[in-house]
Amino acid sequence: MPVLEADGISVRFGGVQAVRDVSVHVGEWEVVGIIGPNGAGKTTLFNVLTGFQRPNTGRVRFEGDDITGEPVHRRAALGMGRTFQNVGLVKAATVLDNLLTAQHMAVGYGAVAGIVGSSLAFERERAVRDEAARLLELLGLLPVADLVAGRLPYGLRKQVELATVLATHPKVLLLDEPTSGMGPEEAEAFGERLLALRRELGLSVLMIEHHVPLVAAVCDYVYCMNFGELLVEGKPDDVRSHPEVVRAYLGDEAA
Amino acid sequence: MTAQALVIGIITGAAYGLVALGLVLVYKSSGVLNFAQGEFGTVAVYALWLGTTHGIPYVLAVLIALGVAAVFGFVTERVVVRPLADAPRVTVLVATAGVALLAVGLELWIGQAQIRPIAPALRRQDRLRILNVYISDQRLLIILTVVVVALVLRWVFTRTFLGLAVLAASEEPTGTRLMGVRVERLSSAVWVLAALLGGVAGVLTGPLSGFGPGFLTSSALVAGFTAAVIGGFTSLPGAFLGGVVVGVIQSLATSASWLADVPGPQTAALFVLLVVILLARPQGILGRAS
Amino acid sequence: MTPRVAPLLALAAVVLVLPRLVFDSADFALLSLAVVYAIVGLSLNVLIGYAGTISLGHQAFVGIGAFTSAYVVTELRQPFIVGVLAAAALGGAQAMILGGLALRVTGLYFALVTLSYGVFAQDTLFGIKAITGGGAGRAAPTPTGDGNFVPYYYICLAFLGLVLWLDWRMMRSKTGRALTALRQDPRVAASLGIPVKAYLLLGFAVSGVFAGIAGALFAHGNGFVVSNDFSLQLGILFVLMTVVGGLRSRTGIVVSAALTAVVPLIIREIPGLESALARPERTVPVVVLVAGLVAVGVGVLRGGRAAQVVGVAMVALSAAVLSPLHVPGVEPQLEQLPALDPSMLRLIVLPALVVMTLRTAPGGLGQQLRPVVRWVCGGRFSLDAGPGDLREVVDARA
Amino acid sequence: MRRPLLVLFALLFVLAACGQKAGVRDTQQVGASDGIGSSSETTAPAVDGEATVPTTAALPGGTVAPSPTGGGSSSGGTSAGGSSAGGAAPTTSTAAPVAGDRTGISDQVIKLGFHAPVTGAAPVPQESFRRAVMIYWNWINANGGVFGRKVEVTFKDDQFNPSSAVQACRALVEQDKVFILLGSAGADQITACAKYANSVGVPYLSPGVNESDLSSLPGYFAISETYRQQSPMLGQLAKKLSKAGKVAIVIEDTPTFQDSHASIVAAFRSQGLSIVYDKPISKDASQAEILTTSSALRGSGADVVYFLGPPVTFIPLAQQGQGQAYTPAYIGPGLSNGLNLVAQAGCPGIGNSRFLSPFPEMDAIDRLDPNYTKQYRAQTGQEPDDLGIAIWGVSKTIHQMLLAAGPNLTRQSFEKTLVSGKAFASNVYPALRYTAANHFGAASAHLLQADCGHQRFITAATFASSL
Repeated sequence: MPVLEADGISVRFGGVQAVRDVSVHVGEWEVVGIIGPNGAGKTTLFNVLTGFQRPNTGRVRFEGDDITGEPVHRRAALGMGRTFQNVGLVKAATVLDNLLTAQHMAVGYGAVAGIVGSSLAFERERAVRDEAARLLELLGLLPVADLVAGRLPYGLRKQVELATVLATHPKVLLLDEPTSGMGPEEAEAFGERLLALRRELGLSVLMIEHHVPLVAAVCDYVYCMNFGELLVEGKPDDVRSHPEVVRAYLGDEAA
Repeated sequence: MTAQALVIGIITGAAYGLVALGLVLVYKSSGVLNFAQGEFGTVAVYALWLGTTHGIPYVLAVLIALGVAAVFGFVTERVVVRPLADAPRVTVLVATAGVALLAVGLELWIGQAQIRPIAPALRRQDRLRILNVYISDQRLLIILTVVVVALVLRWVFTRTFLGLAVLAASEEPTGTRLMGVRVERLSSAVWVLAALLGGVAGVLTGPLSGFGPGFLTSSALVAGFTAAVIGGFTSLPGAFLGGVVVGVIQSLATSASWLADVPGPQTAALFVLLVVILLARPQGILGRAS
Repeated sequence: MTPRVAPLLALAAVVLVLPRLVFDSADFALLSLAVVYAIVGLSLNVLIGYAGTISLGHQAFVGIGAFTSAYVVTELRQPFIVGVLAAAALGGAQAMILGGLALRVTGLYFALVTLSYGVFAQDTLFGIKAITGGGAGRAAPTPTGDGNFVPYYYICLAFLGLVLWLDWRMMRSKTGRALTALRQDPRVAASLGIPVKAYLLLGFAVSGVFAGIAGALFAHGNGFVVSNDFSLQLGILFVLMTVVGGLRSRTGIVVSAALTAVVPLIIREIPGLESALARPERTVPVVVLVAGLVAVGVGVLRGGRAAQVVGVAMVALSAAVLSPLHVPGVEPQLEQLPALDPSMLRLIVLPALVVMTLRTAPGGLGQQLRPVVRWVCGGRFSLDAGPGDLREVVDARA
Repeated sequence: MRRPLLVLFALLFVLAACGQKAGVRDTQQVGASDGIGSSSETTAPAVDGEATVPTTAALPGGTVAPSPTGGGSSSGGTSAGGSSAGGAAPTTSTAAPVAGDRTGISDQVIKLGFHAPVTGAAPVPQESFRRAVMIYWNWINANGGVFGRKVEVTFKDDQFNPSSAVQACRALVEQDKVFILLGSAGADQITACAKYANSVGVPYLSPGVNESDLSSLPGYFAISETYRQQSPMLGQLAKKLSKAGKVAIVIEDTPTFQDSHASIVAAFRSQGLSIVYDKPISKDASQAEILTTSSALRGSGADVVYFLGPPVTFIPLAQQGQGQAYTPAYIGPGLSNGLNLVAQAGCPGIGNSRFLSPFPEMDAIDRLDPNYTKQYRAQTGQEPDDLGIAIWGVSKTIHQMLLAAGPNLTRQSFEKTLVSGKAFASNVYPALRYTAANHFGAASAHLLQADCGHQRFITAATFASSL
């Protein structure tokens, strides 16, 4: 059964057709890539999947359940974790606080209990802190735990963002250009970490990515979009060598 | 009765339009909600009052009053608005609210809390009679002023280099600067102009019911903002029309018998109007969706 | 970090014991008001500082609490504490209704809605005769006995303590983190699983509850409430004192709000200030004198020759103008009555401070006090004790 | 950049906490012979023992009223610091012996508390108030006072706001320990303060306004006719003035005026007049409301309009009416103190208006009490005005009462004297005669009429009880 599935998605902004009749699906344990030139509608599709954008037509299903009308936070609760193109962090908060924020769903006490300070809340807060420390250690981020997230260098911020998303205990990760701003070596390292995470946490992954070698290395399946439509889909190598794709997008790089 | 309320609404709403024009001018050119707009006017009336009670001829006193308002606007821009050019717009809003409060404090201090009468520029009361409502010369002057100012400003913003430069500066300050336009000067000019408009509103409406500390803020700021919202917040003729709409609705609310048991029906009408418009058409009745 | 005990004890002494030693029992009415203002500031801070939503109609929040409690106590004959609870509940409820609007109307437009709401509350809501007594107002007996403000001050302090504790707990729990996240980036917050709208409403509710408590305490401290107590001017004053205190700084806000409230007391305690303020022709030279002294001071510190010269000139000039006023016997008898209520000085001092704050010290008073607070809490004393995020004064979503 | 701010804040903080220095209070003390009152420059020490009684009260900075025992230091709650001789009266307190409550009374001084709006929505003119407030008592004090005691008046601004009024009165009672409280203008403020005064057992006197809320207060005494008491006379006046027999009622929208409204409706009905317009007007009426009201009044055809509300509403209403070619006769139970200012601001719109008033206008005062203008000119060097008459009249009435109560003054003996059936005549305010059951002892009023040719009001009738 596919974890995440979108069927016949179309989105119009005024007179502009941003996405037209696109269907994607992400199976369990799969790493799926979406490629395509800028303005191809990839991020709009992402927004539909995560709930920021309502599609004009089409359905989105998560583990078989229709979630097309569900708000963003409900999808997060179901197990969809998302990163942002321009780094989605609470910039003024420390790295540790970001990780605590990310465990919002897991804290296990009500908002009012937290405000009046019930003993359960105190106890759970300690547990949440421990979990944050564990995650930071896992990702090697303990040294920056008390620094303000917005002031970290770009690459570190990306890593912290990944840590926060993992803290929400997702079943599927939606990554919007996770390696933008990284060099080839960093990107390669990122790919390895991604595969390792899949192994350890049993994640499925859907990612928008420009870095073709990375896509080729980690993805099990690739969609290519252009002008809001699905151009080609298939195994990375097939897509990569498809003449339409070469013409539309990869032409220069493939040559 | 309803037809009469319409006439009364139009002639009282013109004053709101005058305040709204100043608000729109500032918003259009800098994206700031100027809470000090009313006090630009009140300060001018105080200057007019000080002038006339010291024996200065009326016309000269009016000119001095407008000068005082202009200086107030200039100082506000220099001391408060310009240093906050890069701050969030809500920050600037808070700062202008501070300026308004400061002005009220100074007015209290200099003129005490008294509500004072002041002579109108034109004295004839019964010039026109429409639907059994007499319209005084002073009110005709207000209507004329607001229409002329709205049209002139619209012309400036659509047809003249200055107006286009102001708009460009609000959208793309850096680019405009690169084109050789002095953005800071434009900002000063806009605030001085807005303060002058406020001053005109003050000296024209002050004589209608007397004035006290903060009178234009308490009597017209909320109505002016509502008028501006109705006009879409960027349309200058829209500000005038918005003022008229607000005036008419207020006067209808006053005379409506089913509202007789509601305390402060005019304020209630204003609040409901604002909320309904913002919920239904956030861009205003006359504004275009961005 | 373990807090330092001695300074905390000193603080407790200043707040609890010192007023008994230096102030008349009647002055405790004003001191109670200072505590009430502090609660109002904290309430406004929840909206502006934490949730990032401007409110210019906060006087209405406070007013609703005030009238609710007055009504519950005088008409329904319930004890004071029931009045406060009812005020807190209704304050929270009306805030949530307004919060519902904030979900639909954002940024500057919401600022206009709150502005209009405040005026609407004053004219219409507080004009409902059956509940508020119309323009004539409603009595709100002081629970500690009429005019007996000393114990009432301590009751107010207890409520301030409660509000401070709730605020502190909120910011240390998931609610605080959710509010911070949704203020900075609602999209990020939502994708971390935070129901943004619900938490925004919760923020409004908490702010409303605090404001309701403040309103009830205001009413019963005043002995009487009337719609004119809650004017637009007061709403702006509330915003300014909160900004001067420094958003997201409990200490700063409490100090700034309290100072705002006790301005009349401060004026009274500075010899000569009150009568000097009575008339502009006497005050202007005083202001020039002070400004001149400051200019000289700054000139000396910074080595600015021009500032020193100008400062000396200002001092000399104002001294020359002022000196005849000091000759006994010149004062005509008519001058007996100072012209104005000294509380109007709030309207001049606070805006001036707010402009200074916005321009040069966006962290407000809270930032100035931070080194001290840090030290008291057990940290090292350092003038550079840096705040994490003080770039924006009001980063409401606009 | 931040450091100066820190210093400033720290300074403010320290100043707030640094205790009570000798200085001026926020009370606005008007010492009996303390010529400089609260001006800051006064540092003259309080003189113990005998002080010569000044021949005129306007000796600035000269003699200082005798200091009561214990004055000067800031013990307890009453001292006003060194400069203000009038501030301290710790000799007597509420814990006085059985003889009665002697708060505010010492061997040298009787302290009166007075509240009036000098700021707020409808304030009395400040300068003129400032000049007038002590004229009568300065004169009395200079001539030996009341049984050897000087009368001091402590004044507080009530900001035309009931809530501030209660605070002002509370401060007068608790901080300044006054003997009795006096109100002047503003029905809501008077009602609120009277209720407070009653709750702490302090006698309260004011020109009578509304009756319903005040009649149940045992310590309240009206020194003029109430609005209800004036209604029958206004009914007769309307009958006389109205040609068409159509009258209108415009009353400010506050519950305080409910009994006034009921009584004027009854009075008009009993005169056979038809009430063609009867709608309240908001406290802060907007332009639209004023225009709508004046237009509706004109439409109703009423040629007499009963108006009860503040001058800020009345003046634009009358002016707007004139602009709408509508000039009915406005009548009413008096606008607040000082009608001449109304005339200056409202003419010619108010040209056809007549109001009842507890005190006469300038044209009649010399006939009724020649001392007023004489004293006003002598003490202030300015031309007298009608606000001064109002204050003079109140003071004179209180003086009669104090004389009647005798030298062994307590709050109890004062109230007892008031209800003993004696008449108190000032010849400025109406003569008063109270009983235990009736604290509304006035039976007449002056009728004032606008004279727009001279922008003033004139006295059409003095002490009329019917027209």
